[in-house]
Amino acid sequence: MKLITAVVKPHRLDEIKEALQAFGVHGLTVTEASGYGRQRGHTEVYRGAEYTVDLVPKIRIEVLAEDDDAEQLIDVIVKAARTGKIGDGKVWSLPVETAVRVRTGERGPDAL
Amino acid sequence: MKLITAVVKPHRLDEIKEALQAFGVHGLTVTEASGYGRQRGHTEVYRGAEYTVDLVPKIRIEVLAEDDDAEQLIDVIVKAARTGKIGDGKVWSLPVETAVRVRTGERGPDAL
Amino acid sequence: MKLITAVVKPHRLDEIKEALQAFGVHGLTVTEASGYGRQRGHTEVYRGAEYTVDLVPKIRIEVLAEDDDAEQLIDVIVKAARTGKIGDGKVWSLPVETAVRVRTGERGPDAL
Amino acid sequence: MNGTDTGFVLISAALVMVMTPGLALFYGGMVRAKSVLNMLMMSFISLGIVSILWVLYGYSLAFSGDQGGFIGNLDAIGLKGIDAASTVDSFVAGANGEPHKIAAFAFILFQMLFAVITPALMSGALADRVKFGAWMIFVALWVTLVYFPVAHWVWAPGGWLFELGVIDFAGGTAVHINAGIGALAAVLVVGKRIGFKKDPMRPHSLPLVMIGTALLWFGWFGFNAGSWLGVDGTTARMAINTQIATAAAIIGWLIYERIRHGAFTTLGACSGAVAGLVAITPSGGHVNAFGAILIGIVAGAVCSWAVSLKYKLGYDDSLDVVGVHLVGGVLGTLLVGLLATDGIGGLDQLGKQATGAFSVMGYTFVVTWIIAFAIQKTIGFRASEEDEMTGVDQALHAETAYDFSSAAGSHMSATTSSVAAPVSKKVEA
Amino acid sequence: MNGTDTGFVLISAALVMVMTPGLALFYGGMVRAKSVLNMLMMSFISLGIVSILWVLYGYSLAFSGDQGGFIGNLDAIGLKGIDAASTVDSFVAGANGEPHKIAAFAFILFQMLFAVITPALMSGALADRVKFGAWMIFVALWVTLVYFPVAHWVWAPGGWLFELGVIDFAGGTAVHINAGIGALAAVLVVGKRIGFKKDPMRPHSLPLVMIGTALLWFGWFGFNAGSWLGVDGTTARMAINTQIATAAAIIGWLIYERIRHGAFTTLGACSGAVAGLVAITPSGGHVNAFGAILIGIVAGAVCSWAVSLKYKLGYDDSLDVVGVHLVGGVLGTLLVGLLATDGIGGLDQLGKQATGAFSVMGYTFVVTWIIAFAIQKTIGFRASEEDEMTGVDQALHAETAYDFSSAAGSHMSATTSSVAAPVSKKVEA
Amino acid sequence: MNGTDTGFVLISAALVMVMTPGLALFYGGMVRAKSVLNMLMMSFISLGIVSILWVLYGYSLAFSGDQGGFIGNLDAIGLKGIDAASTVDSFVAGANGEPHKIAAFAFILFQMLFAVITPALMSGALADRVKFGAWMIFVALWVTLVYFPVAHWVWAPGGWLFELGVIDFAGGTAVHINAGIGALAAVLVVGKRIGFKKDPMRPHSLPLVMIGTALLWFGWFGFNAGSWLGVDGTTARMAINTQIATAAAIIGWLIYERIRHGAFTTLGACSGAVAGLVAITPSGGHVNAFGAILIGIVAGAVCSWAVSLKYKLGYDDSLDVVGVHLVGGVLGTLLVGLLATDGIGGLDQLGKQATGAFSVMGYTFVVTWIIAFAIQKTIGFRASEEDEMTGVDQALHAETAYDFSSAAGSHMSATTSSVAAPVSKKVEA
Ligand SMILES: Nc1ncnc2c1ncn2[C@@H]1O[C@H](COP(=O)(O)OP(=O)(O)O)[C@@H](O)[C@H]1O
Ligand SMILES: Nc1ncnc2c1ncn2[C@@H]1O[C@H](COP(=O)(O)OP(=O)(O)O)[C@@H](O)[C@H]1O
Ligand SMILES: Nc1ncnc2c1ncn2[C@@H]1O[C@H](COP(=O)(O)OP(=O)(O)O)[C@@H](O)[C@H]1O
Repeated sequence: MKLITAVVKPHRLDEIKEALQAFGVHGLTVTEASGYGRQRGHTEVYRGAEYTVDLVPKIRIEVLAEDDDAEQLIDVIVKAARTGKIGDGKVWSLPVETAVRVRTGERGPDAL
Repeated sequence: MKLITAVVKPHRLDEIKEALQAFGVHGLTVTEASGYGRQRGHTEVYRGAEYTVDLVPKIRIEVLAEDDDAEQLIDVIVKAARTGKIGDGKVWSLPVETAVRVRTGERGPDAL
Repeated sequence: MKLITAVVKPHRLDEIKEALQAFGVHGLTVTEASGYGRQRGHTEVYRGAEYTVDLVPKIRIEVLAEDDDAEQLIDVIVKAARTGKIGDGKVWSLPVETAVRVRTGERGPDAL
Repeated sequence: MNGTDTGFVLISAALVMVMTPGLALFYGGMVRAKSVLNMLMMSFISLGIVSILWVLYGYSLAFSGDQGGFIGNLDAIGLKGIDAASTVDSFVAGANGEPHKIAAFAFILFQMLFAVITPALMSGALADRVKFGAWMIFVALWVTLVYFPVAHWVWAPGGWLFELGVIDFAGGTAVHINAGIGALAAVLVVGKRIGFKKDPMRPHSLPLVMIGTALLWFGWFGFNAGSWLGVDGTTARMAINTQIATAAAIIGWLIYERIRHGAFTTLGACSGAVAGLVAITPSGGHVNAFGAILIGIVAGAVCSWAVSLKYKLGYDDSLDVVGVHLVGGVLGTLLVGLLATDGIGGLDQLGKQATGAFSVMGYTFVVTWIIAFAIQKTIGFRASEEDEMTGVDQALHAETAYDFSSAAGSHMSATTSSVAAPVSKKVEA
Repeated sequence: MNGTDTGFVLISAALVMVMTPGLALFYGGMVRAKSVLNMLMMSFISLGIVSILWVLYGYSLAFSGDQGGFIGNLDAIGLKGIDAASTVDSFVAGANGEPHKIAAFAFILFQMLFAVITPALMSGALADRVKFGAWMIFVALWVTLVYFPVAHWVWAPGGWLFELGVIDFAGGTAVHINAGIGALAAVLVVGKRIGFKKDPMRPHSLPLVMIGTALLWFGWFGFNAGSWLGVDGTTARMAINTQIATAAAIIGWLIYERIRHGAFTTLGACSGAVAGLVAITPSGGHVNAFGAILIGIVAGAVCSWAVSLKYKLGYDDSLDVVGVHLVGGVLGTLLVGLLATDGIGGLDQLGKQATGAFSVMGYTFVVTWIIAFAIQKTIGFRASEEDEMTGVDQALHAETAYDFSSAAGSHMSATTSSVAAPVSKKVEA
Repeated sequence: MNGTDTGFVLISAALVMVMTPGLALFYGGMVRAKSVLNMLMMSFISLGIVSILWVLYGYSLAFSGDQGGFIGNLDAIGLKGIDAASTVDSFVAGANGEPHKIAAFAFILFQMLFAVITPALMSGALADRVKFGAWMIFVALWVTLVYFPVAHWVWAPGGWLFELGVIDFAGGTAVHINAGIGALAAVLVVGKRIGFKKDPMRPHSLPLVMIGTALLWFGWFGFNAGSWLGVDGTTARMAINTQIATAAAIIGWLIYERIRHGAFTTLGACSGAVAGLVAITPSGGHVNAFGAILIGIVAGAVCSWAVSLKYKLGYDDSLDVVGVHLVGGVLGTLLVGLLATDGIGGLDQLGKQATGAFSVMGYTFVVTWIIAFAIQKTIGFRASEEDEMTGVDQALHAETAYDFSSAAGSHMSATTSSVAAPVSKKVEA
């Protein structure tokens, strides 16, 4: 199995979720994150003190996928997340050794 | 070494921590997360506008473990996290290449 | 490629970012986390009820790196994160199978 | 000069002052975290702009003399000729039947704060999406061309609605109908938020909404009871009816909501309170306890229904200024025509009330639309799509409302460079 | 009718009004983020329900006539026979010794708000775990069967404690002891929160607690000083003693806490303030500055100790209504018996005070227990275990208190479907 | 005793009371999330400490008699000899030219709250880094050695600045200049926050700042208008000028900020409001509307500039007590010298005003520096580096301001053990 992680723009979450649904993936885990990269941050001013904020809000999505689906899933996510502007983010996949569904103890593909 | 990640119901954190302690694991890292899956979300109403919220609060626990302990640890976590109801979550493990304790620079099992 | 994850003290973020910049890495992803380990927590009191809080605020940094840079990068991060006191945290690396830049679809090292 | 009445009006003025920040918080809690500061500022800035314009010429246009029933004159421009010894008449009369006198400054201050809150009320309709500079200009034009005349019509001797005998105890027509219809016109010009009816736009902090509600309700006692410009039994009646109608409207809103949507919500309770306060504003001095209960229940239930209209009709009145202030204001203004005691109420009075309500609606809609359109076509009213997506707080005000990042350190990289060059002027407000 | 006194009571009423939302915020800050809205609503709804019941029959039962010292009559039902010209006596007397007259509506409004806040005070004891519909019924029954009679006993001419000569300047017995003991009875019926004494239940927002404290303290000047129903030197004495005792109670609480638990806490300072306000409520009109300091210090320190009793004795009075309002109320009520100046204080008066305190405790405990038990056995008082675990905000009110999700977009998938079918009626409040 | 004037002062006192928690919230919103509670407490505790000291000896030292123009006597220690029938003179005069009498307790309470807020104002300068126990001692010493004498100088008959004819209607010199310069002295002793000019220290909650601003502004009507100790046309003038200048200062601050930094900020609007309130405090009773506008605009713009000075000059006045209260206070105090109407204003008066401002600055700077230095050298004023890094809330108050952790459960492992041993005394406040 693979763990696909995507760090993307927050407002793309809905599109990604729908695209995954359409593909047949019905579970994912989301965390709030901040990213640093090419996309520039912004400046804030408080009583004349100017702050450069260079972290940009992102969300981080994790999806466990069967080996065979992984590549296609990555494409699905990339497509759904894309706006074409700098800061669209990254998607990467890691090899998973074991995956278990807590409720039943099922392992491997059955755990999804 | 392995990295065991568990995405589980928030109120199971204490049980999991105690179970890990009992097993002899004394460190872990926690992040707040939201999950999407079989467990249904809920509906909210604001001035007559109804929102379906389908993300459910979860916590995400990471534990670095020695290779030999990994399988057992997974079982320990799964047992402690289980409530038997839909939405109990997933546990998975990944192969780790290097692990370092920042304070000392120790690597591998000594880093834990 | 590798995914390097560092769980460190929050106020070291700036140093780490600068050290990575100096090394030539221009992107990273940050999440807020809480850690449990040797570092002791603290006690709070609310109307005579005393709470032991044993999770400590941490940040979790992820950096995708080319295979050849990985070891050196780990050292750079460890150095920048170190205060020498208990609770400095851990750094680990995982093998990455694929990495994609969402905006362009570039894969592998080009995705960074 | 009557000290008691002057003192009461001064304290009432302080209470009315706190309504505008209260409104800011009420609205601020309802928007998303990315535009709360802009929302706060849209209300709050009215305290800055309108107070000054009121002193410069607003008071004079509204209350000094009369020209054709439509507007005052310029004799009191810059408060010319008014000093600490000047007085105006209270509605309270002495034993001899003569009206009590109160300090003119107290009256001017009290009325100033009515002028302040009225445009602030409109701001909720435009949440999340207008340029702040344009909003400031809008406020200045709107009070000048809309509020000052309408206040004259309704409250100044000589004003045509005043002379007609329209009852508007504390501002149902001049304040709430006026703001509600103005909001509708502005919304039609400015257009919908990106994602309206599609994206979730739930309130980011209901406790903040509750804080705002508390300050509004509290201040409203000054708004309503203070409008009698002194203390007698009518003042007390207005005060108790304010409480009764507000309570009833909470109940009315919640019952409707429970039946229609299945839950008693906090936002509903707060909204109901405001709807009740709006509806009792024109009417509370002239109805008995049952009248107040009726007005409250009706206002609560009807406004609870009315806030959903925007989804059906497709105008994006973001925080329901139309649904609450226009609808509630009209209800209160018409109902007092029917329910007024002391032999005033009846179909005849109802006709007058309707005349007042609809003429203000007509005038204000047209003039507001023109103002908003003119701004839109010249400097632009609406923020850029990118700024709206990012959030107007960051884009226009160069601020973030909250930073709860972990106690032990910020996750932000920032450099304080106050002595360095100002930020790029791209920040456009 | 005396304008000064009427005006003072009206403004005091506005101040007392703001105490109930203030209390809502004070309590709301103390619960976990998953039940803050429910907590706000439990207090706030009292403004809706009790204001109406007061007008319908509460005022009449409490203050119109007397039947056997126990309850009033129904002559003033629906405020029958009362109009803007009606008056009641102030405690302030004119030069001729005659009491000043104030507008009856002012008095009725002022007293209405006392009736409103008393059940709201109890809500803190039941945080996180009761059905909202059941709570509304509880409030309605409780004010009818408990508050209206007890208010009659203590404050109405003819009421048996009034005639006995019990001192209860502004409501130590009728409000605080009453609410405190009622809370205890209700808690014993409803039971403990899941996880009591085991799970962490720390306040989710202490700044919110501070906001609530500010509004409570502010409003309490109206509550205490306004109870004299007019302005003279006694009013001023009550006001200054209110400040003195509150200050002293902050110090008392903090010192106890520092010694016992090692830190000066913010929650302690706020709690101490409330304890002082409670204790000075019955007593502040009759003690001198040293008396006020003493009452404050004692109330602060003793309540600081008393809030831990629930862990020892095992009743889950979630936000310490017993520890603060019952204990503080009893302390103030008894201490004024000893410390009252002007020759009133002494063992004899102490006996009367104790009679008042304990008879109310007995009556209210029993009746409240019966009401709560009846509700529990019929429609059910307690929320389901699942709803309590999920959080009553989401489960009962279909809302979430906060959404701070990243400025640039929501992490929620939601569809606005206000024109669609109402949500499933499974949402049970 | 005049009921109207006494009532007005009592209500004004309640308004002034709420300013201190308002200030706490205003400051609390501006600090980082790890020290908000400490900030709240530093202001709030002044209500506890100073109220008591005022009753014990502060009032007597400030207002009872005079010794050499410098200080009062001890005749009224513990409010000896004062009862509900005692009176003091209002500035309001009856038809016969005799001053009205108000209840002495009302005056003492009103002035008490001035003494309370003045040290609280200083706390913002020391945010994030002082020991709470040391701060409490500092407050007690500072009011005793600085505030009580200076209040005597300015406001008590016999006080040397009073006799000189310095105009300080409501406390520009005694309150704002005094607190501002005291803050500067304290800051110079205590030193900079770790990370000053390097780390981001942005406000953690601007809505909280807005709530604080609302309460401050509201309460300031009591502060300013109440200072006339009764109601007449001058009271009304003070009230309206308070509003006008505050409005103008918002505009002034925002314009400066827009030009210099490119954005209209919320923090700027709130800060401007406070700057305007500060500047109109000494002056508002003696200027006309244009004077008020001028004072406001100037105060807004100049303070907006002045808050950046600390970065240039290198003193860490964390929340700009110097930039707002000292600068604003001096501006108002001097400008009224020039702009006062009724033939008072002019170069001569300007000289008196300058004498008042600079003598207080000199005295207070020196005495405050000595107090702070003495504390620093004995028990230590500054928190440990570790506590400052961790956050003083957790380290000194054993609390966390917020816990928004996911509704469905806490992420904290905690054990409630209130019946167990107290926490280790390492928690040092
Ligand atoms: N080397 C990296 N490791 C981990 N995350 C990265 C890395 N580089 C970028 N990211 C993440 O991707 C986001 C987008 O990157 P950025 O360089 O701004 O734009 P783009 O990917 O479009 O070139 C960043 O905000 C960050 O969260
Ligand atoms: N494919 C997946 N990849 C990553 N996380 C998942 C996946 N499926 C489910 N999850 C996580 O597991 C949680 C529980 O899943 P759910 O399907 O609701 O119940 P269960 O695991 O009991 O069948 C989800 O909320 C989500 O956080
Ligand atoms: N086995 C582990 N797996 C994952 N994270 C861990 C593990 N042990 C420690 N950590 C993380 O590292 C942080 C520091 O660990 P700690 O034991 O307190 O200090 P140190 O690493 O200096 O010995 C913890 O707060 C936690 O976030």
